[in-house]
Amino acid sequence: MEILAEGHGELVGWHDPDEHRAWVRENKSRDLKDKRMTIAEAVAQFVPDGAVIAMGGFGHIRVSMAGVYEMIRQRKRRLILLGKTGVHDADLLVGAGCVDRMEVAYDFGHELRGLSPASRRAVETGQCQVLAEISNAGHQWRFLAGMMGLPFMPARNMLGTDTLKYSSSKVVRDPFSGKPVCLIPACQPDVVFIHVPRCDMYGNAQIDGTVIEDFELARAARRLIVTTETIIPESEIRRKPWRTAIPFFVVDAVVEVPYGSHPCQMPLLYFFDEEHIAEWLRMSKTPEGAQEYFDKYVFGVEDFTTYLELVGGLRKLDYLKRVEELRAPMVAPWSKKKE
Amino acid sequence: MEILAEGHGELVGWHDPDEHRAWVRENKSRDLKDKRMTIAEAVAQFVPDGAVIAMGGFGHIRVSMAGVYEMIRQRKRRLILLGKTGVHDADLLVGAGCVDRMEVAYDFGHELRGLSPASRRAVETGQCQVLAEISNAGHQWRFLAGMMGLPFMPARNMLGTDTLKYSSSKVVRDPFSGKPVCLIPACQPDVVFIHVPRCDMYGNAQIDGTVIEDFELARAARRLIVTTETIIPESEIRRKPWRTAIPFFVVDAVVEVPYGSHPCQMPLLYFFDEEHIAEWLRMSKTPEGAQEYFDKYVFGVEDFTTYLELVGGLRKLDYLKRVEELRAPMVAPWSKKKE
Amino acid sequence: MPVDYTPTELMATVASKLLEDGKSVFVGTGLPIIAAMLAQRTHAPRLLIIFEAGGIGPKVPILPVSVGESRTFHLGVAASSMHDVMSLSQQGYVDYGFLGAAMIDMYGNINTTVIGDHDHPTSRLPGSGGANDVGSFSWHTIIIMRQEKRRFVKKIDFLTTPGYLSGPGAREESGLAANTGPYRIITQLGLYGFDEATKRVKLLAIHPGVTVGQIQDNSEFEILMPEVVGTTAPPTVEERRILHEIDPLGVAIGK
Amino acid sequence: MPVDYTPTELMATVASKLLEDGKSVFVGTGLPIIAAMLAQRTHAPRLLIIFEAGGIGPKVPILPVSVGESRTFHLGVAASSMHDVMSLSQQGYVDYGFLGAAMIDMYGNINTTVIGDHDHPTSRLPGSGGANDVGSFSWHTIIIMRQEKRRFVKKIDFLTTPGYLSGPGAREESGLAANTGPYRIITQLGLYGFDEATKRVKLLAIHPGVTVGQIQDNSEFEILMPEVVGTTAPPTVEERRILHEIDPLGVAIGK
Repeated sequence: MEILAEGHGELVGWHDPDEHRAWVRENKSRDLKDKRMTIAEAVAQFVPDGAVIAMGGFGHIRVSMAGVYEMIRQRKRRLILLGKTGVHDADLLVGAGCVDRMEVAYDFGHELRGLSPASRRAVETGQCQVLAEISNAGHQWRFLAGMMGLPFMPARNMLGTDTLKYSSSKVVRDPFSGKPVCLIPACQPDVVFIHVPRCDMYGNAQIDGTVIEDFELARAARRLIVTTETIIPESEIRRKPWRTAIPFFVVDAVVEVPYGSHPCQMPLLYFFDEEHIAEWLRMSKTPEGAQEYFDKYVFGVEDFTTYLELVGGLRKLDYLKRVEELRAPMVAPWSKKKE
Repeated sequence: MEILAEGHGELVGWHDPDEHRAWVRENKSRDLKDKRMTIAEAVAQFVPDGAVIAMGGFGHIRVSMAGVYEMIRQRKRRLILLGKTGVHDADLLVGAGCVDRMEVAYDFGHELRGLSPASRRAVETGQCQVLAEISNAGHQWRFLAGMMGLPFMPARNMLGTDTLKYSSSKVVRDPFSGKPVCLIPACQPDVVFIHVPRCDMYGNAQIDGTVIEDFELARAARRLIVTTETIIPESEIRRKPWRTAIPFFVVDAVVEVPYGSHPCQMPLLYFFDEEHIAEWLRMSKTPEGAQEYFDKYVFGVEDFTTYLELVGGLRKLDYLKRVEELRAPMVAPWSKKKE
Repeated sequence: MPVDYTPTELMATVASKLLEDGKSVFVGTGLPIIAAMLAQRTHAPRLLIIFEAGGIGPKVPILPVSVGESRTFHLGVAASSMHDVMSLSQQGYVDYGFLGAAMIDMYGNINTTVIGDHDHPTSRLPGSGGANDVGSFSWHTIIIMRQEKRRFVKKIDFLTTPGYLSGPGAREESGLAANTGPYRIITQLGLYGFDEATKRVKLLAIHPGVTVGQIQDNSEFEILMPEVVGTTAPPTVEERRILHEIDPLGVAIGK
Repeated sequence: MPVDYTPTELMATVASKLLEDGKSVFVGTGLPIIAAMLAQRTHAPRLLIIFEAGGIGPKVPILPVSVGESRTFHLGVAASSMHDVMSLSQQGYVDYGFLGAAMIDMYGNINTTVIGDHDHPTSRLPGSGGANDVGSFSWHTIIIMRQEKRRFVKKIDFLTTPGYLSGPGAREESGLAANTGPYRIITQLGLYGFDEATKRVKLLAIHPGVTVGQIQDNSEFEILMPEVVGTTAPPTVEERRILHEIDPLGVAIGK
C-alpha cells in the first residue's frame, strides 16, 4: 500500500485489531453485574499511572469532574490525555501534573473565556509534551474506528496541512476514486470517564442532549468509568431501550455523584459555575496559585459532597439550575473589558 | 495501493465523493420547507425508472409499504434494489416486475415464514438479475461510508469467501497492522423510502425501537421519501431534539400514511398482518396468482385507505395493535405442519 | 419413562446447553433464537442475546417472526442499530454466533446463497444476510442444520460464510480475526466439533438412537471420529414445556 | 446621525450579511456564532446553524459559552453527535464554515496551533479543534480575525487549517474536496476575498474610515487590490441592539 504522506506524531492508544479483540474477550464482561463503587475505588482500580485516558462530554460540558478531581487526589502521574476538546478537564489534569503527554485536537483553551494559563504554561515550559496533533473530527473518527474494531477510518480532513504532519495518520490513494485519502488510526483508550444524567447499577446509561463523541468513545474504551447524577432502576432502562446510549457490557464501574460535572455544565440540569471557573482561571495564572486551588478544592476536601458545600452548597446549585433553565442570567467574571 | 483480492460484482450506487458533494450542494435543500405531498406525487417526482433504491426498516418491519405499493401502481421499471434485508418489500417489488436487478445481502426469504416464491422465481428464471452479493453489515457500512461522504469503509468481514468475490469490495493490506482488510465501497442510493412513527412537515423524524440501518441510510440517500404514521408539530420535535433520528435537510418528501407499513410490523403500534402475508405467499406461488394479488390490492384500490378497508378495516387494525402489545396471540397461517 | 420428543426439540436443547451464562450470543431466526431463549429460561438467565437489527439484551416474550421485529428489543437493555451491534461484534464482544445453513463442507464453510451456478441458479437462497458477519466476528460460531448427504458436501456451491476456509491458518491469512471460527454443528443426528489440528468436522456425540454409521452415511465428506463418542441428553419434560411456551404455534419447533 | 459602533460590532454585522437564508453554517465560539445569530434575527431567519458537538438548527437563546453546551441545541431540530455533523459536513451539506484565526497567509492558510517551534513553543494555542474539519469540508470558509502585521504573515508558523495551501489546484491535489476553500476574511479593517486565478487574498471592501494604506500596512504579505474598492455598511441601531441582546454581558461583542 503506497503511502503518499505520513504524520510523524506518536501513535497513541492504537492496538492491533486482533490484540484488542483478545483483550476485550478476556477483560470486558458480558455478564450483568452490579458495578456500583465509589469514585476512589474506580480510579484506584482502573487508572494506572501512564494510562492513555480520554474524558467524555465536551471539555466543560457533561464532564466527569468527579473523576478529574479523584485522579488529582490520587496523584496519578504520567497519564497520556487524548485532548479531544479538552477544556476545564484537561486544564486541571495538566495543571495538577497528572498528565504530561497529550494528543491535541483542542486544548489549552476555555472557549469563550479565552486561553487556559495552567496547561499552556505546562506545554510552554516543557512539563507537558504534545505527542501528536489532530482535529476534532479526527479524534472522533479515531474512536469510531476503535468502536468498530478496525485499524483505521478513512477521512477527507487534515490533508495538506501541518496538522497531518504532526498527526499519526497516513495518506494513501483510494483504490475506488483514485484520489488521496487520509487514514486516521483507530484509538481504544485505556481509560475513559463519561458523566451521564442517569444509568442503572449495571451501567446502562441514558444521555439527554447531544451525545457529542460519547456513543463511539464509550464503545472504544478499554475501561469505562461511568459517573452519573443518579442511579435508576433497571426497569426504567428496559421500558425505553432506545434511550440507552451506553449498554452495560462496555461499562466497568458505575459511580453515583450528584452534580458530578460541577463546575462544568450538565445540560438541562445545571449551568457552568462561572464564578468557580473564573477563580480557577485567576488562581492558575501562577503555579503557586494552581497549587493553592488544588489544596483547597481537591486535597482539602474529604469527598465530593464536602466540595459542593465549599463551592457554595445548595444555594449555588439552585442558582446554577436556574441559569441552565434560562430563569436567571449568567455571569462572566472572567470577562475582560473590551474596547 | 496493492489490491490483494477484488470482487467482480457490479459497483452499484457508488459515487465519486466530489461528484456526490456537488450533487448534494445542488440538490439537497438546507431550507426549512413544507415537504408534505401524497405518495403518488412523491413517487412520481423522485423515483425515475432505472433508479438505485433502498427501503428503510428491515424488510417487513417499519417498511414503507405505501411506497412499495405506489411504485408498483405507477409501474416503475428497471429499478435496482439494494436488498439489505429485503423481505416482504423486496418480494413485492421483484414480484411486480419493478425491480430487475439487485445487490443481495438477504432477499428471497420471509425469515421465519420460509422462502419467498415470487422473487426466487424471478431470479431462477432470469427475470431478475443479482448484480452483487454482500452481507448485512456490509450493506450497512456501505451506507455508513455514504453518509460520511467517503469512498469506502474498511471492514473485517467477507474476507476469504465467495461473498467477497461476488461483491464490489476490494482487499488491501492495512498500512497500520500489516494485515489484509476489506474495503467496502460507499453507497448513496438514488432513492430511499423510510417509514417512521412521527415527523413534522419538514421531515424531522423520530423513530421508536431499533433504528436498524436508517440513521445512516437516511443520510446517505440522494432522495429520501419519509412516510409517517402521523405528522406532528415542529414544536414537538424541538422540545426533545435528541429524539430526532432524521433531520429535515436530508428529507425530500413527507407523506402522512397511517398504517403505512401494513401488512408489515410497525414496532409498538401494530403487528404483522400474518393472514395477509400468508395470502401473498400462497397467491404468489404462481405468476398468475401474484398478478391477481396486485390486481386486487394495488391496482384495484384507489388509495391506501381503500386498501386498508379491503384488508379488514378497523377490526383488523385493532387486532394487529393487540397482537403487537402482546394482548392477543399471533397466527401463522403460512406455517407448515412439522413432523 | 422415556420422554417423547422430536429431533427438532432435541437440536434445540442440545444447542441451548452450549451457551454459557453471562456470555453473549448473536442469534438468527428460528432454532437459534429458540435455543438462546431456552438457555435464558434454564441454566443461563443472564445470557446476553444480541440481534442484528439492534436489539440488545431483550427479554424476548415469544418466538420472533424476524430478527428485526419488536420482540427482539422487548424490555431490552438497548434498542440500537445494526451499525452498533455489528461494530461491537467486529470488536470482539460476541462469544457465540448462531447460524443456520443449507450446505456445509468439512471445514465448516457455509452456503446460504445459491444451489447451482450463481448467475443461473437451480435454487436461489437468501444470501449471507448477517451470516457472513456472524461467522467472521463471533469467537465461536455454532451451526444448526439438517444433515443430509446433499447438505454435508465435499464442495459447497457457494462459500457464503467462512468456516476454516481451506484449513488451518487460512482465516488469519485472509485477514479474518484471529482465533475465531466454527465451534459446533448440531444436526438431527449428532453434535460435531472441529479437530484442533486439521480444523475438520469431527463427531463429538450422537443423539440417542442414532448410530455412528448413520453419521457418516449422511455426509459426503469424511467425518473425523473421536476416540470416545458421547451421547447427547434427550430433552426433559420441563425443557419441552418451555420450548412450546416459546413457540406456542410450533412454527419452528413443531407442534 | 451616524451610529456609534465598535470595530467588533462592525465585524459581526459584516460577517452576518455574508450568510444567506435557507443555507447552512457551521459555527465556532464568539463572533462566528454571534454573526450567525444576528443573521437569523435579521435577513436569514431560516439559516441552519450547526455546531460541532451535534447541535443542529437550534434557536440559540443567548451567546453560548461553548459550541458544545446546551444553548447549542436549545429548541433545535436535532441534538445529535459530532460524528453526525462532521459526516454531513464531509458529505457536502455545509455551505458556510465560520472560523477564527491567530495567523493567516496569502492563500488563506490558518494557524491556530502554535507560535514558534511546535515542540518548543513560544506560545501554545488550542490547536485545530474543529477548524481543520470546517476548513476541509465547508463549501465556503469565512474567517474572522484581528488584522496585524504579525497575524497577516508571509509564512505561518504552523498550517493548522487548509486555505488554498500553495495555490491553485493544491487542495484538490492533496485530496481535499473539490471547489472548497476560504471565501472571505473579515478583520477590523476590511473585508477580503480570494482572487479567482491566483487564490490569493484580495481586498473587497474597507470599513468606513479605514484607508487602503492601512490595509497593506497591517499585512506582511501583499494584498491584491480590486479595481474598485467597496466600503462596508456600518451597523444599524437595530443591529447593534440585537448584538447586545445576543451577548448582554459583552463577552465577545464588547460592552
